[in-house]
Amino acid sequence: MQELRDLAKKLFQEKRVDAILGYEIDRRGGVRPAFATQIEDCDRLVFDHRCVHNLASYVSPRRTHVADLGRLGIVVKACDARAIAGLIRENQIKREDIVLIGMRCGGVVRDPAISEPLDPANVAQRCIGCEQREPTLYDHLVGAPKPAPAGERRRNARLSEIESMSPEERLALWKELLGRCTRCHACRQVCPMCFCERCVADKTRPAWIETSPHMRGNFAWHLTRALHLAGRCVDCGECERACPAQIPLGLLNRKAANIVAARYGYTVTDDPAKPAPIGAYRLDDEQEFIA
Amino acid sequence: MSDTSFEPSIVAFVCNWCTYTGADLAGTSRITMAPNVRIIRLPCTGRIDTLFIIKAFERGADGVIVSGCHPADCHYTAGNYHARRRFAIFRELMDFVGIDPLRVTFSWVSASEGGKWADVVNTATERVRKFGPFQMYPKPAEYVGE
Amino acid sequence: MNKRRMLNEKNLDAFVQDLINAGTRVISPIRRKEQGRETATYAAVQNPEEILLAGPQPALPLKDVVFPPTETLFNWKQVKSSIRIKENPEGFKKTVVIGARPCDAAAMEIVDRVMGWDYRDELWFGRRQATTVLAVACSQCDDACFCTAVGLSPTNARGADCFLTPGEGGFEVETLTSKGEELLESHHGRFTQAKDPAKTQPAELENKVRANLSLQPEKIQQWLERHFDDPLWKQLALRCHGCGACAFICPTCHCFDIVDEPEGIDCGRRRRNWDACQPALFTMHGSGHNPRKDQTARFRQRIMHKFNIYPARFGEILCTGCGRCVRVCAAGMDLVSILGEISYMAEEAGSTS
Amino acid sequence: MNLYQPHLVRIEEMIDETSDTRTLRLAFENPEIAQKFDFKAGQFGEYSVFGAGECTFCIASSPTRKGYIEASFKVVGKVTRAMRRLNVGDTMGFRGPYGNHFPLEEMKGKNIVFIAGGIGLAPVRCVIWNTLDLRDQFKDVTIIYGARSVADLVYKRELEEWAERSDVRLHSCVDPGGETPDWKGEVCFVPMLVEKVVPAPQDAFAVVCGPPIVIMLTLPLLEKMGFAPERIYTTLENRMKCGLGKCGRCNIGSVYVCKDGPVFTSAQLKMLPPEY
Repeated sequence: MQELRDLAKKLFQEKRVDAILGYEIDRRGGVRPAFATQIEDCDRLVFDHRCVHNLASYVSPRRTHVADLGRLGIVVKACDARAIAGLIRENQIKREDIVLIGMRCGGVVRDPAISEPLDPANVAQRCIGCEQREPTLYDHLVGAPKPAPAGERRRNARLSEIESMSPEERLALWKELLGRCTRCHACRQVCPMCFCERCVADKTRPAWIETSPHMRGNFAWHLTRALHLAGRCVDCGECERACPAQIPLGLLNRKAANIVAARYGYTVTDDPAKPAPIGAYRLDDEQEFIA
Repeated sequence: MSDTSFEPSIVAFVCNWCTYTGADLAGTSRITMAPNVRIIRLPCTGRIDTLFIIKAFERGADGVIVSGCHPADCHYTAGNYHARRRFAIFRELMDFVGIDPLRVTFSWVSASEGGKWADVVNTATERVRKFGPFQMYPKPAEYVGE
Repeated sequence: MNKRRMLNEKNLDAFVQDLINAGTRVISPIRRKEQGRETATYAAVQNPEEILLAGPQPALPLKDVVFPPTETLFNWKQVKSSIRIKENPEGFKKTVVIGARPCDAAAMEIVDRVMGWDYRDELWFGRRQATTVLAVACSQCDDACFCTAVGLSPTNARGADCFLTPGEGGFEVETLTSKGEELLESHHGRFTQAKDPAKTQPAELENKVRANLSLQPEKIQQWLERHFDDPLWKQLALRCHGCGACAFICPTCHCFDIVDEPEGIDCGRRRRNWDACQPALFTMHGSGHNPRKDQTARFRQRIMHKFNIYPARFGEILCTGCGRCVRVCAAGMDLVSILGEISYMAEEAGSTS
Repeated sequence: MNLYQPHLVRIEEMIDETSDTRTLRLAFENPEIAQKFDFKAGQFGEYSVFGAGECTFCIASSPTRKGYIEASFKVVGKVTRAMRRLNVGDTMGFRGPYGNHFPLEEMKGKNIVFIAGGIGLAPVRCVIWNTLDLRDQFKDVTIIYGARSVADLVYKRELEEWAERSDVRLHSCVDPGGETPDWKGEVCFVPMLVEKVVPAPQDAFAVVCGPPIVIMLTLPLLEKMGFAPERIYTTLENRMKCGLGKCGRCNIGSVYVCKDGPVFTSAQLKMLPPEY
């Protein structure tokens, strides 16, 4: 923790940043995003297993408030660095415009309000089996190496369970899950990779995706979002955490990631130079479904 | 509605340069084929957003055909390669949420393949006829009407 | 009114079963297991045993019972050269809510004000009329609850037709409206005479909530009225993603959108959908001009509407202190600490002026 | 019938004002409503194209002209685009009238100055005709109107009519660069014309409407010239859905534009936060 604070202070002293995005303790004893805009704020910064939030969401150029702060330093875990890499890859930000403070991470809890130590019962599912304990995209790397968190990986099991259902059962399941959606679009707003100036869901001429929270609108929205994030989703879990209806949106995004991995051998990385699978192609891509 | 009386409505999104011309050829060659398909012409398969497919189902289609130039024949060099990846992912996602991906037929039909187009149309129509009407969305409730 | 009865656990189940058998929709907090934790959610009861009256606060409010996330305003169809309009024939389903939290019951009565302001919204009041609310005293709270700060409490019966207070082996039922009396009277066999005197609720829970936040709403309102351009807004908006989850999950947020959706070539529907003040599109003009152009303005609007505009127009705070916005926020925006901060600044301003 | 259900109106006449603005004359299909319908100058309505949605406009015709209402609109978004595709004889929806109105009673016996820019003439036109139809009840009537270019001037036939009338003084202008060789009016911006030709503020009311820039420059100008802020009126437009004070998007501070407006005085505007 002290290492992080000292580094943050040094960055301010050397005038390399105007603000640092990190984490701080909140009233409820959990953590929340912090915006340190002066050297005195650096002593508020913390980093531990409660630092769930993906701060890359704040870096999109559409967040004019944050952009107004000036040159940013950002505290990133490996998963957050993947989002930063995505933003760089897709020309949303320039690598040289930000200072990345990479954190060695031993996994985070599923909810930042959990104040107990990390244990197999409260660890975020995405952290179990996550192979990146530290980012490869960073300017400074902070902390001691940490072991991978223990816990039972239930996500793939859930995916295979759904895949093995009959189509009717799957449709019934998604009708129930997506039927809860009230179309607040919080999943989009918090997503670091949803940076479009005007989202297709907001378009009215024509209204491609109906804004009403009925079956038509909800399926169109969630299928399209999953497709638009295929090969881009960094698995930070922000959409699931933000969803007021508690829809396990990650399932759709995981499925899309698995499809992309199986078909095109691609997994999301924090290497900005590696092209994304949609937007690229190979002449010999599988086309078994095309007559 | 009994299965025998069900006539599926099928929307075909086709590229201007190959399949549309191929369908035209099928017509001028007087090849008989199922009359259930309505063609919407687009510049390229690369222009066919998956939302077009979703919209077709929302608006009452029972099946969809997506067709364009064979690989290496794209008028815009690579539109169909990009489309191929997009559709590959999309149809697996459809399957994942329980919508039968076979309701959507993907094919490459060149300008000279009038016969193949007729085959695609007939196969798709027969398949969708067997599936029955697309019933995922509740039908519009009672409207004011005569 | 104010009649008191007793309802024991067994009779509660039977009462619910009676209602379901009679075709009434019964909404209650339902037990759910999520990631090993026991949670509750308001839902239509299939089986009385699912009901969880003493559990944690349901994650979503009761709002959708009287104000569905989407509803048809009317259907239209082109007939020759004119249009024919028909309202939804469904009508309003008779509904009984059993186990509404006090914060959720009060919210309906608060929103009644705007829905009845000069023009009476029949869709809202139609559902309100068809719904009988049996609220229950809270038995749990957490660090996000602050109902006591906005004039309510874990035992406040506002907005309820009947109020249930847990006692030994069942509930003491207090009847507050004729609608409530009618319902209980028509099932009088399930209720027994209340033993006197009424048991007073322990104040423990209320004190716990009070410890989270206490404030003087008038002072907050005064401060807001005078501090439209306070630097606080910009500072708060930095963290806000503008996702609007807080508004969608709020029992009192009632803003909506009206959209037309075609259902075919010559027919369609006009619908009313929930909407929120946080996305930019909410106030964007057709020309592209946006009166609330940034998140500072939009976040401020949310706080202003709840704690200044609504009190000024309708004499009520548009907030019941349920704390859901605090729990749902992905960015850790905490209304309790924001109000605390404003309260502190209001005190400071008061002592210096 | 719920609050959100519109009356049916039929397009009786269509006038293209400029390349992108059009006036529709609408008559109620139901004769009973046509008979009953009444409104006051400055009120607005929700106009709908079935299948596209609703749009908020002031009623542009005068309440003294019975049997129809008029709407002038500029094509900008989904609904206005759909309105543009309609033809004479087609059916639209109308809800209203909503909101407050200009204080015609108070304005009687006084001088009145109308100032408008571009399509902002539409709501002002409603009051102008209301005044002119009761001409003997008002003192001097001055109209100051400007647009970006000659092609952008709306209600051209009526401008000519007002120019010819001896009981109305009309001053018009177009922005520099927008004039044509045979343009006889001034070449300047609206606020400059106001400065030049506005009559004495004594015993006078001003009614101003136009794009935000015209309103923002003209109101302080009029005050500087001696008009009382309580006697300078303007009409605001915020995005609305319901028009009934329910949907919550037109608030400016604690004011609901749909209920407390759309007509505000300069004095009232000064009390509001700048969210319009």
